[in-house]
This record gives sequence, C-alpha cells and structure tokens, in this order.
Amino acid sequence: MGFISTARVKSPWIMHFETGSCNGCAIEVFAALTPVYDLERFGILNTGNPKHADIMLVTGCVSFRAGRVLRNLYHQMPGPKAVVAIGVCALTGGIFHDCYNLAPGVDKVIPVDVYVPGCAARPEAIIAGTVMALDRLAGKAGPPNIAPGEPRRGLEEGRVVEIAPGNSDK
Amino acid sequence: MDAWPIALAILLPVATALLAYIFRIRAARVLAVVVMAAGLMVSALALAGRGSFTYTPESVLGLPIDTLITILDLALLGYLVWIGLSMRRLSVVLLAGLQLAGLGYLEFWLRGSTPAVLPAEPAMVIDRLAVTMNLIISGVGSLVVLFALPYMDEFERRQKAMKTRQPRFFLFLLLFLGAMNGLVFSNNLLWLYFFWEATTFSSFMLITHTGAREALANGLRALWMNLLGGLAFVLALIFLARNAHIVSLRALAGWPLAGWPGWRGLPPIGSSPDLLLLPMGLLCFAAFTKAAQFPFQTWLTGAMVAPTPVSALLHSSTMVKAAVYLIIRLAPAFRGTTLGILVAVIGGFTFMAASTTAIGQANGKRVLAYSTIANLGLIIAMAGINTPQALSAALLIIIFHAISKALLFICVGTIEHGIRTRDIEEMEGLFYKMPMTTIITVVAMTSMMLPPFGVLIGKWLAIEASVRFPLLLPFVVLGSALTVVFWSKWLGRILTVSYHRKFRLEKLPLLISASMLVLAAAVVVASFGIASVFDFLAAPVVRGQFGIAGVVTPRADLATGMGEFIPWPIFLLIVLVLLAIPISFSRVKPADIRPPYLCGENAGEKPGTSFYSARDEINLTRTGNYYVTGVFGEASINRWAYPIAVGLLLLMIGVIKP
Amino acid sequence: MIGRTIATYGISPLWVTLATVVAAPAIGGLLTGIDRKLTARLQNRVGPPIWQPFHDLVKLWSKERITVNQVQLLYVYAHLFLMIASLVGLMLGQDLLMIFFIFAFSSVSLILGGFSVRSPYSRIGSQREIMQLMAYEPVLVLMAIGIYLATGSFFVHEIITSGNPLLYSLPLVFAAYAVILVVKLRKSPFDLSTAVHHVHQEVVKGLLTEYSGPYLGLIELANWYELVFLLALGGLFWATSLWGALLAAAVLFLFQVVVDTVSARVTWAWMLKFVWTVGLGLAAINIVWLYM
Amino acid sequence: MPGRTVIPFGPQHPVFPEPLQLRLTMEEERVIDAVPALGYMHRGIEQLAQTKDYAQNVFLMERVCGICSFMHALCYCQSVESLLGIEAPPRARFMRTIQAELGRLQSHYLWLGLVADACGFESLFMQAWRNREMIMDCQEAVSGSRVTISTCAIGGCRRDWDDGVLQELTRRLDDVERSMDAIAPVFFEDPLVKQRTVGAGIITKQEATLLGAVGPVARASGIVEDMRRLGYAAYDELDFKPVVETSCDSYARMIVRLRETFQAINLIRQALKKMPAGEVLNKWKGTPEGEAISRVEQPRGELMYYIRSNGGKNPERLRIRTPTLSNIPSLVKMLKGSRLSDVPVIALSIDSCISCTER
Amino acid sequence: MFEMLRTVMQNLFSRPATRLYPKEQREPFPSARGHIESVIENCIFCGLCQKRCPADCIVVDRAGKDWNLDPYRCIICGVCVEVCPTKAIVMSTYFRKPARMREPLTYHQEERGRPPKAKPGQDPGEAKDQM
Amino acid sequence: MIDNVVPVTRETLLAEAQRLADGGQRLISATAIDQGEYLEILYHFDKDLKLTHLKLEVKPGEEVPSISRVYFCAFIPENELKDLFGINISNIVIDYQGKFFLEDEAPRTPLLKSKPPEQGDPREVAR
Ligand code: NFV
Ligand code: SF4
Ligand code: SF4
Ligand code: SF4
Repeated sequence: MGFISTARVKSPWIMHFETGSCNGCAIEVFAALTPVYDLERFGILNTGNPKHADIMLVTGCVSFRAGRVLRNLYHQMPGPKAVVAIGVCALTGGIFHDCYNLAPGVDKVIPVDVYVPGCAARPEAIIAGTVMALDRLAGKAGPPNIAPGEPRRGLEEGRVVEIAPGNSDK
Repeated sequence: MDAWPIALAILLPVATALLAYIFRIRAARVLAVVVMAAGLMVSALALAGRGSFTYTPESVLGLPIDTLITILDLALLGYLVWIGLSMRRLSVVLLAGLQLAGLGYLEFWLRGSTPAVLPAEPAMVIDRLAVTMNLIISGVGSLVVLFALPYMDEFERRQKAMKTRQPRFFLFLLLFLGAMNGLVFSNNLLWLYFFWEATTFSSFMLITHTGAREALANGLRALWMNLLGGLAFVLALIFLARNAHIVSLRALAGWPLAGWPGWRGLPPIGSSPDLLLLPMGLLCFAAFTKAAQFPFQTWLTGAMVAPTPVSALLHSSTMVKAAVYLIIRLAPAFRGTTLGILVAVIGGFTFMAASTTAIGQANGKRVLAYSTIANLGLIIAMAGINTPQALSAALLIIIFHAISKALLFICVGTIEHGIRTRDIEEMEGLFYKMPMTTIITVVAMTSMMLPPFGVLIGKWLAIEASVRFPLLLPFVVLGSALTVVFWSKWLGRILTVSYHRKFRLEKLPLLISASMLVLAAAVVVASFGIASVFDFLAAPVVRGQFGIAGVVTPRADLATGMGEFIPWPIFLLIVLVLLAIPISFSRVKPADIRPPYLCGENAGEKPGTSFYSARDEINLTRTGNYYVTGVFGEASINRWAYPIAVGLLLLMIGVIKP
Repeated sequence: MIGRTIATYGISPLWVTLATVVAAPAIGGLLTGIDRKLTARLQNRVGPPIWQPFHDLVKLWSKERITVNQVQLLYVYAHLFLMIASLVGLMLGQDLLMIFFIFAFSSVSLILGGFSVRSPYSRIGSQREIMQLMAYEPVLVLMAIGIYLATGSFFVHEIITSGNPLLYSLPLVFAAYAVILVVKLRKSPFDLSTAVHHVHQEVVKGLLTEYSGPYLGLIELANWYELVFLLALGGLFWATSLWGALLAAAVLFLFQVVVDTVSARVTWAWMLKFVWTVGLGLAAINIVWLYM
Repeated sequence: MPGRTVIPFGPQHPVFPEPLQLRLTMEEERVIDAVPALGYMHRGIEQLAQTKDYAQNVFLMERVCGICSFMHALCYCQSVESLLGIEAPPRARFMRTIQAELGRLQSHYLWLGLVADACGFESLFMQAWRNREMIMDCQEAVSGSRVTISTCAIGGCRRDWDDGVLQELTRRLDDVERSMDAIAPVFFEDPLVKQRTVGAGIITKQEATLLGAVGPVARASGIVEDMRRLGYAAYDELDFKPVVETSCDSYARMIVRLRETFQAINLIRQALKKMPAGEVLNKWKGTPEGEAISRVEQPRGELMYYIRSNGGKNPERLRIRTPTLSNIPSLVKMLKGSRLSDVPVIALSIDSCISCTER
Repeated sequence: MFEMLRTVMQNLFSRPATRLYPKEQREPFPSARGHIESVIENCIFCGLCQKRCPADCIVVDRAGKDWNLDPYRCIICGVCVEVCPTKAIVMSTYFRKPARMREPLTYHQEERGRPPKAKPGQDPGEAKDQM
Repeated sequence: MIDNVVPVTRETLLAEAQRLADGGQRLISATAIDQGEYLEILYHFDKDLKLTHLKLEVKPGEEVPSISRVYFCAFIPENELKDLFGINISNIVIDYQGKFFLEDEAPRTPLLKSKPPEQGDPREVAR
C-alpha cells in the first residue's frame, strides 16, 4: 500500500447517522466507541460532522425525512468516502420493510460499501464492518452498491448526488 | 515671506468656506474645495520640510490681530449665549455667559495700561508637533472634505432635503479646518482658546446640521460639555494671567524656566511649581471634556448623528485630537507629579471602559466612536506618564489613529449609503454588495487592532511604556485585549461570504473611492515605513523634550531597549498569504463548493442559508453577534464607570487645589 | 533553550527558523499523539497509536478539497503562517509582546475563517472563540509584563540568560498560565469553541465545522505549532536549564491532559468569570508582589 | 439589540444519538424559542401491527425501541394477556421483573453516559458506558442477545433460566454495583457537573402535571408517579418506593435516575431471592377479543398500550403511547430561556428517545 | 473533579477494559443468538417457518425444493428455529460477518444427505473464520 | 374492557377536558380508532393510577376542537391524529398541519381504512 492509502486506512474518521428505526443499532455504534470496544484503537474518531468524516455509519430504515437528510449529509462528505449500513433495518428494512413511511434500505438513497447484518448488530460486527470499509478508502474496493430502481424524489436541485457506481471514489 | 504656509493653512479654508457659502453653486463649491485641498497639502508639506520656527503676525488690514481675536472671541461667545437662549438651554447660557464674563475680566480688567506686544514670546510656534498635527489636519482633513462632496449629495438625496443645506455644511466644515490649523500653531494661550472655542462652535453647528430633534439634543449636549471645558480653560487663563503672568503655552509647559518673560513683560510670579498645578489641571479638565473622556463620553457618541464626514473629521481624527494635543503640550510641566499620574489613570480608565463598552455596541458608528474615545484615552494616558517611550507611543497613535479612523468613518459612511443602515448585524455578506469598500474596510479595521499596523505598534509601545506604572498598567492591558474583541466581531460579520454567489465591483463616486484608496494606501505605507514616520515626525518631538528619543529604529523597526517590534516580516507574511488568493480561487472548482453544514437539512434555493424545520417549512438561518449587553451594554458599564470616572476627576481636582 | 544557543554560539537565525519550522510539527504531532494515548488510558481504553496524528494529517491532505467558499483557505494560511511566525519569533528570542500580538493575529484569522461562512455552528464557534480570546489575552500580556518585571527585558533571549529561573519570582503567573493554556488549547473544561477530538459538542465542531480535508489538515498542523509554542512558553519559566524547561513544559502538558479528562465543559460566561478572576487575579497578585 | 440567531439543532447533530430537530431561536446564546421537528424516525408501527399476528407482534413491539425494548414486549404481552384473560406463571413474572430492571439499569446507564457527554465530560461518559457493558453482559447471559432480547412471549417467557444463569447474574450484579459506587459520587458531587445541571430546565410540580410529564421528569418535580405501583409482573411482591426528588431541575432528574439504578439492583436481588420454581410459559389458544389497556413503568416513564381486537387474526388497533411523547411538551417549556450550552443537557434530561416517540 | 481524578488515575494504572477484537475474540455466551443456518437436508418444506417468521424473510419453495432466506432481513428472533418440526434450522452463536453484497441465500435440497450449497459469491459463514 | 369511559360530543369536549384538568387529572394520550362509518377518539386521563377516558365519535372531515389550550401537552397526540387519520383538529397550539410525522413523500392518512376525506390534504393546504 502506498503512503497515502496507509494513512487513509489508519485514520478513518466516522460519522454516525440514525435514519429512523429502533435505536438498537445506533446504541451499539456508540458502544463500539467506548472502552470495552474502543474504536479509537484503529485511529477512528467519531466526528459527528460529515465534512470531517471518511466513513458514514448508517443505522435505521431510512424514513422519508431521514432519507432527505441522509443524502444531503453524504453529499457534504469529502471523498474518498465509504458508507457502512448497520443492522438489518439499514440493509433491507428488516422487520419494518412493510412500513409506510420508509423506502427501506440505505442503498436506495446513497451507495453503500459494507452491509453489517444483525438485529442489533453487535459492536464486534460493527468493528468488522468498519474495518472492511477501509478497502474503499485505500482505493481497493469495487464500486459500491446501489439499489436498482428510481432514485427517490423530493431532493431539490443542487442537492442531488447522481447515484452512479464509483461516485464515492471521487 | 516665511509665513505663507501658515497663512495658507489657516486662511485658505476660511476663505473657501466663505466662498462656498456665498456662491451656492455645486460646481464652484467642488472646484473651490479641490483647490483648497491641494493648497492645504502644499502648505503642510512646505511646513514639514522646514525646521522649527516661530512667527508672530502683527496685524491684518491694520487691525492688531490680538484685538481682532478678542473681538471674534467675544462675538463667538455672545453668539453661543444667544444659541443657549434661543434653544432655552440654561446650561449653555450659563456656561457661555460665564466664559464671556471671564474673558471680559481677563481682557478688560486684567489688561494693564497699554497692550504691549511681547517680542520675546511669539504668538505662533511651529515645531515638529505642530507640523505633525498640521499634516494630519491638512492631509486627512482635506481627504475627508473631498469625500464629503459626493457624500453630502447622496446624504441629501437620502434625507429628501427640499433645499440643500450644503453651503452651510461646508462653511462650518472648512471653517473648522482653518480653526484647527490655527489651534495647533498657536502659542499664545488666548489665541489657542479662541480656536478651541471655534472648534466647539463648528462642532455644534455640524452636529445639528440636519436640524432633527435628536441632532439638536445631541448637539446641545456636546455644546454644554465642551463649554464646561471652555469655562475651565478661561479659569485657567485668568489664573495664569493673574498669578503667574503667563499667557504662552511654551512658557507654561516649560515652566519654570529662569528668565522667561511673563505676561506682558512681567516676570512670572510665584516660586513653587505647585502654583501652576491648578491652571494645568483646569486645562487638562478642558482637554478631558473635548476628548470625551469618561464621564464626558456621551457627547461624542451622541455626535454620531452628524453626517459621517463630520464624525470622520471632527469627532475622530482632528478636533478631539486638539485635546490630546494640549495635554501633550502641557505634559512636560507636570511630568512626575501626582497630577501627571492622575491624568494617566483617567486616560487609561477611559481606554479600558470605552473598549469595554464598544463590545456591547451594534451600531457601527458608535463602535467607532467608542474606539475613538478609547484611543484618545490611551494617548492621554501616555501623555500623562510622559516618558520618552510614552510620548513616542502617544505621537504614533495620534498619527496612525487619525488615518485609520478617518478611513473607517469614510468606509462606514459609504457602507451606510450602500446598505442603508449602520447596524453591524446588517453588514453580513457586505462583500457581495460592495467588494471594494469591504476590502478597504477590512484593511482599516485590521490596522486598528492587528500587527503590523501602526495603531497596534503604538499600543505595543504604550504597554512597554506603562510597565513601570502599576496604576495604569491594568487598564492598558485590559483595554488592548478588549480592543481585539469588538473589532474581530465586526470584521467577521462583514467578511461573511455566503455560499455560491457572484459579485461585481460597486460603482462609487470618484472622490469617494479616491479618498478611500489614498487613505488606505497611507495606512499601509505609513505602517510599513513606521520607522521613517517615527524618525521624521515623532522622534524630533521626543528628542526636543528629553534629549533622547527613547525609541530607536535600527532595522526599519522600533526598539525601546526593553523590546523591539519588527513589522516587516509580518508584512512579508501577509503578502505571502495574499498571494494565496489567486491560487485558492483557481484551485476551487465549482463542484468543490458544498453547502455549509446545517445538520443535514439544507433547503431551498440557496442551500447555504436555509433549512427545513417543523412542517418542512424552509427557514432562514442567521447568526447574530454576541454583544453581551448585560455586561457590556452602556447602561451596565456606566453603572460602575461613572462613579469611578467622577471619583477620579474629583481626585484630580483635589490634587490641584492650590 | 534555542534562544540561548543563538545568544552564545551565534547560530544564524535562518538555521533556527528552518529547524523550528521542521522540528516543531514533529514534536507537536508526537505530543498530540501522546495526549490522545494518555487520555485513552485515563479513560480505561487502549487508544490510538502514538503516531496517529501523522496518519490523520496525511489522510486529511489526501482528501478531496471541498469548501463552502473560495476564501476559506486564506484564513487557514494566515492562521498557519502567523502561528509559525510566532513560534519562530520565540525561538529567535524576539520581543515577547510582539510575539503575543502575532499570536493573537493568528487566532483572529482563525476566528475570521469561522465567520467567513454562513454556517451557524461555525459562527457560533467563532463567537465563542472571541470570548476565549477575551479571556486569555489579558493574562498573556500580564504574563509578559510579569516576565519583564522579573528580568528587565521583553526579549526572550535576554529572559533566558537573565539568571534565576522565572518560576522563583513568578509562581502565580505560572499558575495563571496553566489556566489559560487549557483555554487556549480548547481543552475541557474550556472546549467551547470547538471540540477537541471526539467530544460531542453542542456546536458540532464549532469554528472548524466548515473546514474539511486539506484545510482541516493545515489547521491541525497549526495546532501542533501552537502546542509547541505554548509549551515552549511554559518552558520559559525555567529557562535557565534545558531540563528545567522541559520539566516545566511537561508539567504543563500533563496538567492539561489530566484536567481535560476530569472536567466537564463549562459555559463561556463562567469561563470568562473564572479566567478573569482566578487567572488574572493570580497574575495580578504576583505582579503586585514584584512591584513591592 | 443583539442579533437573533436561528439555527437547526439536529437532525444530525453529534449530541443527539437520534434524529430530532429543534429549531432554536436565540438571542446571543439565550434560547427564546424552541420548536421540535419530528418525523425522522416514524415508521408506522401501529399500522404494521395491524397486519401481523399476535405472536409476531411481540417481536415488532420489541423493536419500537432498542433501548427499552424488553418492556415494550412486556407491556404488549400484558395487554394481550388481559384480553385473553390469562396470566403469566409466577416464575415468568419474576423473570420479567428481573429483565425489566436490567433494561432499566442499562437504559439509565446509557443515559448517564450521554448526559455526561452533553456536559462535555468525556471520561465520565466512557466510565458510564464501560460499566454499562457489564449490564449488557448480564443481559446477554440471561437472554442470548444484547439489545433486543426477545425473551418475552404472550403467556410468559420464552425460555427458562438454569441455575448457571442465575449464579452468573448474581455474580455480575456485584461487579456492576461496585463499578457504580465508583462513579456515582462524580454525578452527585462534581462541581462542574453540578454547575451545568443545577437549575437547568426547571419544571415545577404544577407545570409537570399539566404538561403531562411522566417518569423521572415527573418524579424529579416531586410527583410520586410510578407505574410499578400498579403491581404488574412481580412488583407487587417486591419492596420498593418510588424515587422522588424535589428540586425540579436537570440535576434532580439525574439524581432520580442515578438512585433508580441502585434501586434496580436492589429489586433484582430481591427478585432473585424470591423467585419461585415452575413453569414459565402458559400456552394459549384462540383469538382474543375486546379492548384492553396495559401500562408499565419504562426507564423514561409510563408506557401505555391500548389494544382493540375484533376477534381477527390481527389486532384491530394497537396504540402505543410512549413516555418521551409525553415529555416533549415539558422539553419545549424547559428550553425556553435556557442557554445554548444547556440545550444538550436539558434535551437529554428528559432522556428523549425518539424511536419510541415516533414509532 | 477529584472524585473523577481518583477514577482516572486508577484507570491509568490498571489494564484497559478494551477487548482487543479482532485480535482477541470472546467466546459467545452459550445462549447467544448469532445467526441462523439451515440444515437443508432435514427440511421437509412444511412452510411453518415462513408462516411464523415476523420479518417475512423466509420463502419456502416446496416445488423447487428451495429454502430461501434473506439474512439481511432476518432479525434473529429464533422463532423459525423453535417452530421447525425437523430441526432443519439451527441457531449459531456467532454473528454473521459483514458483506459487500446484499443478496438472499438460497439453500437447495439436492437430495437427502448431501451437504448444503450456497449460491456462489455468498458465504454464510461466521465472523470467526473471517479474521 | 376498559372502565370509566365518559362519552362526550364535540361541543362538550372542551368543558369536560377543563373539568378533568381542574380535578388534577393528567392527560396520557389520545387514541383514534377507525370504525369505518365514524372515528372514535379516546382521550385517556390518569389520576393516582386510575384511568378515565373521554370518548368522542366524529365523522370523517368533521372539525374537532383542540384541547391543547387546556392541556398544552395535547398538541402532540392531536398533531399525530391529524397526520395519521386526517382528523380535522382545529386550533392546536403548535399546529404542524399534517406534517408532524409524515412528509410529502409518505402516504396520506395511513391509518385510515376508508378513503381519506375530501377536504384536501392538510399538507397541501399548508403549502
Ligand atoms: N423508556 C423508554 Fe422508551 C419507551 N416506551 C421511550 O420514550 O426508550 Ni426508547
Ligand atoms: S436492525 Fe434491529 S436492532 Fe437494529 S435498528 Fe433495526 S430493529 Fe433495531
Ligand atoms: S419449518 Fe423447518 S422443515 Fe418446515 S420448511 Fe421451515 S425449515 Fe423446512
Ligand atoms: S430468526 Fe426470526 S426473523 Fe430470522 S428467519 Fe427466523 S423467524 Fe425469521
């Protein structure tokens, strides 16, 4: 690995966004930051600000309102960036996949690099998923996943990121 | 003849004033003012090029000048009494009347058998200090007057004035210039007093220029406060004439000099220097009122209702400087006395209190006013302790403050006309509306608070000078720290550049942009060449008084022996950073510009400024500045500042009791 | 330290400048790493490796440069350059007051950078940073004055060679400096204007919210210079021996790390009150004592 | 004269673990108006529940919220049980109590950490969460899962515990209590924490009733209100007194929760001691009919399930009223007049849980 | 502050609480619900699991002898494990490892006794063997 | 079955609510149940662990007065009912106009079994 990709891999800053579900996974993301799991060992900082983040951890089943926010936040992250969807809610909607206020699945809104299943995903799984997403930062991963179908509406001009493979590699 | 620059400096503005008043044609006025500005600059340069000299004009049109001045003086005071009567303001009537009486007493009772002119004591002394002041008055003053020409047109358009009052405006503005030049040249205290009152008078006329109720009220406040100082001045004159037979500034300042002739040829009487403390204290008191030191600060902040050129010229760069000028003149006499320390403390206290108050102000001009008061306080403080370094600091601040502050006022005036308000809160994103003005304003503000600009170097010198004066030190330290606060707040606000917008250079009248650019250039050049400025203007004054300069300029910088300030590397750095502008502009592609962080809810046409909130409504974000009015508001400051300031003044009066 | 070396051996200022510019970030980065490691250990965690800050910096520099407007970069450069300038000034033994003014300029440019965008959090951060500036600036100036009174000079190189360690005559000023060090480094309890490393802050990242990628990297770099500057300033209190200076700096460093871990954030009003009473008070008492 | 500041506080904001927006209008940093905007986490569980059968709904209800998940299931099961007219066996009732208290314990610990974080006290956050991991281990030991423990079922509990589990639980509880003793004084006494919390977000007793405050918010305002007094599960056989404080501010709310953690340990110990042997699951048949209300005391306060059934396979209407929903009016009230730096502390002091609120 | 000082000092001189995952991995609790796996050879395609699954993530294709599971929708409740009459579904104590793709699993019953086969590209394995 | 159900009409609702408020009752929540022909709204109150319910039956589209002037906290369930059932509740203290939980993309009145009333989408009206 090159000098730069080493640094990228060793210093992935994360941001967490909960898009509306039961919080179980969100709390597990928090737990992963605390002494027992200590994500900072990997150089990970929880920045809480898309402009500083390299990896976005998304939990929850993407309600309509949260989807709007989610896409906006993704747009504000500087590349190279990766997205880790955590919990089955964020993957497919999980038990909520039939609910009326959501278009389940993070990959319907933004490209996703790693899927961490589980309900709730254990902190260990979150760590493993985050580590997996580092490949994207190192430039080694293939194109991220986008769910097929129409892009979601309700996103105004100027905020829409074209969902296309490789977008997050920019 | 030697004296033509002096005559030019005093009479040219007066003549132009009368011309502008009589011939009410705009073109003629513009032409006359431009010619006058050129003339003033020439005369100032001519004077600057010459060494110190003295001059005593004998008579004008066969009338002895002494008499002429007496007559004018009495007329002026009489007019002021009349103003007081017609506006039903008892304080003005009383104060002007008392002065009239005092002056009459001085002129008619105390005058000996025959008025003998004193060949030994010249009426005018032109030394480096006077030259410096003259340069400021004629240089900065002319630029401000030039700026006033287009400004007043716009001003009257805004006011929807039926009939132009510009002739009256320029009459007083230009008369003031003449008076101010006269003031700094005068050595005869009676002359000085006349010019002093003349500036008070024109200040009043200019504050009340619009005739609005607020203007009248504030004008009257300014008038009575200044008249109070004038009364102190007269009392000092009477005391000096009666008890010490001194009527010359130089004599007073140089007292006790053996063999120095007193008033009207009589030897100065009294053997103890303490005797002179009373008149000196009274003169300082007069200076405090004119320099709007706490507790008299309200007249100056109130004077901000006047059109901006007035604020720029009278209420920041020149007229109020007359007060500190007087104190600097007197300083050698009370050096090392308790009076000196008290003067320093009062100045220092004002410096701190005014800087503090400025934090709580949202009105641009009031911020400028408080900053002016603060700087005057610092100058007075420096004059009060009067060491070589302190004097150098005072002089440097006078020079640089005059330029920067005049520039700032001009900028704020232009901004006010551009965006129709002087509220700092409304100046957000100014860069898009008036890029040039904004940049110049930024330069001006930076020059008020940051290195490597002159005012800050002055403050640096002031801190080093006050190290040995523990009573003054806390004020200076706090004041200079607080200065940064209100400037950076304001600066931040006008520098806000919002997301994704194009801008165009604004169109400004030639005279406005010219005066702005010249002053801005002057700020930068003078700060860069601060060593030369110091060597040329300040060092001779200091050396004249102390024999040593106190500050040396070894490497194009200022060194005091305790420390050294090298401005040019900082300039170099700034240039380096400025070079980054084109780079940064070229490297940022439009796609790289993303909306700011609004917790993910950016919305609307301009995603940078609005966000979705409850009901998916689109709301505008805004961020107000912090003024912390509970602590820094005028009311809360005055609660403690007034008692302290009054207490200090009383203390001073207690000290000077003969 | 280095100032003395110049004074005694006459090393060219150019070399000193170069050495400072190169060595300071290395030291500063390492110290930041130690800081983070130590904080983690105090919190019963393993924490990142010590050289983590360098990874962070390289990564930040390699990121896509996105901005909110074109001029942001300007303030970053100004902040960085002026910060370097103040450190170099210190190392060259220049006038302490002048150094402080340049230092203040550097802080002001960061504040202006925060103001320059129409982003509420960044501007609230800037407002708070102004409050911090207001809190520590007088103490810094008083400290310079105290040092002058103790040594008779504002020149750092003369202060170093002036005999007794300053700590003997200025113990309370040293304490006051420790307080404002925490303010200046924006560490808890005074991390008001921006959050230092993963503290959750009500103003998000305050001042730094809108900076990202390379620009943030430059600010980080400036922070390292700043850390070295501030610690060197602390070292000045025992500048008679190199070990003494290092010890003083180390004490300050550990102090701020520990204080950072054991305290909650306070409000800026409280900070102002605290620093102006305790900080200024300590410094003032010490200075009055020097006058007597 | 000071300029107005209008900012969005959230939905993505580092101090909020969940999306919730407060539109704050401030003068300097003094909040003069706060308007909450919700809807980021609304899924529509009430509607989804109408399409799933009674047994499946247990798992759905658990996922109303991952923090207080067990008691959602409990409350739902109780409501269905009362529709069916059955009761859980005694052992199951004690097991339910223990798990409910474990849930309360971890929820309070989570909150204590968050509030420390909101005060800018990072190490305290870390300590609290490190201790919370011990409770999570307890939960995992008894149920096999950390968050959504899925142990409750209509008619009792899904799985019995053997003695190993019980011993493990007793042992771990001691660890938890020991670690708690170490940091409790920090919350109680640390001057800076007090400086941030004392006097912040005052809500008086009268206001609390009218604003519908429940749980620790109400109890911190001196209202003795605790649904556990209803005596569901095994609470009627255990000895406890609701924790009540009277200073009405964020500090009081913090202290209420802190004292409740000790109370929870005590309750678990009592329950472990008194736990009878026997069946844990009552089998049931058929479809319930009618309407029922069940209320339990969640970590954040009173949770109410209203269920109506018309004899079909699925409930006709399931209404979930969660405590945070009731506490948000208090939050709006408290935020007015506070300082920006107190907003996180106050917002957290109601222990807002948006996933519960919006369902 | 001083209360906290004591705690942090204790922390400094004691071992960090961190479990060094992935270097050290804790044995899961015996009752842990990690993920479900099918023992497809036991399946009789009764469809009970599909009917009772609360997350609708099992599709039983009786005709094609396919047992489809969307592991990325499964909430690991264990109901299917409980209801399966032939113990054709087992609960593993290890969590399912993160993946780059999100596709359902199909278990196809070739004939009884043959090992299960997953679709290419998919690894229903455990996190344990990943690191 | 639940006890203590007090039937009210749209006219008496406010007075009843006020009476309960004066009696120190705490509002728990409001529940709506779609009965096809009409909507049943239950307001739940509690005092000392004892529940009281007000039961109101309204036709779709009928205007219901808000009790949020009596109980400020009622604005939350009322906005919720407005969103999910499209009940036309007037004079809510903080009225989210049908955008409390749902935004434009979400379906209208998802919990209403029948067709939504023809009075127009409150969200449209708000815009
Ligand atoms: N306690 C609790 Fe809940 C419930 N029900 C509530 O607001 O946490 Ni998510
Ligand atoms: S995956 Fe499960 S635990 Fe995680 S958020 Fe969704 S429902 Fe909650
Ligand atoms: S319940 Fe068991 S046997 Fe029946 S289909 Fe499912 S896996 Fe096969
Ligand atoms: S574990 Fe639960 S969710 Fe997963 S397949 Fe089985 S029944 Fe469905």
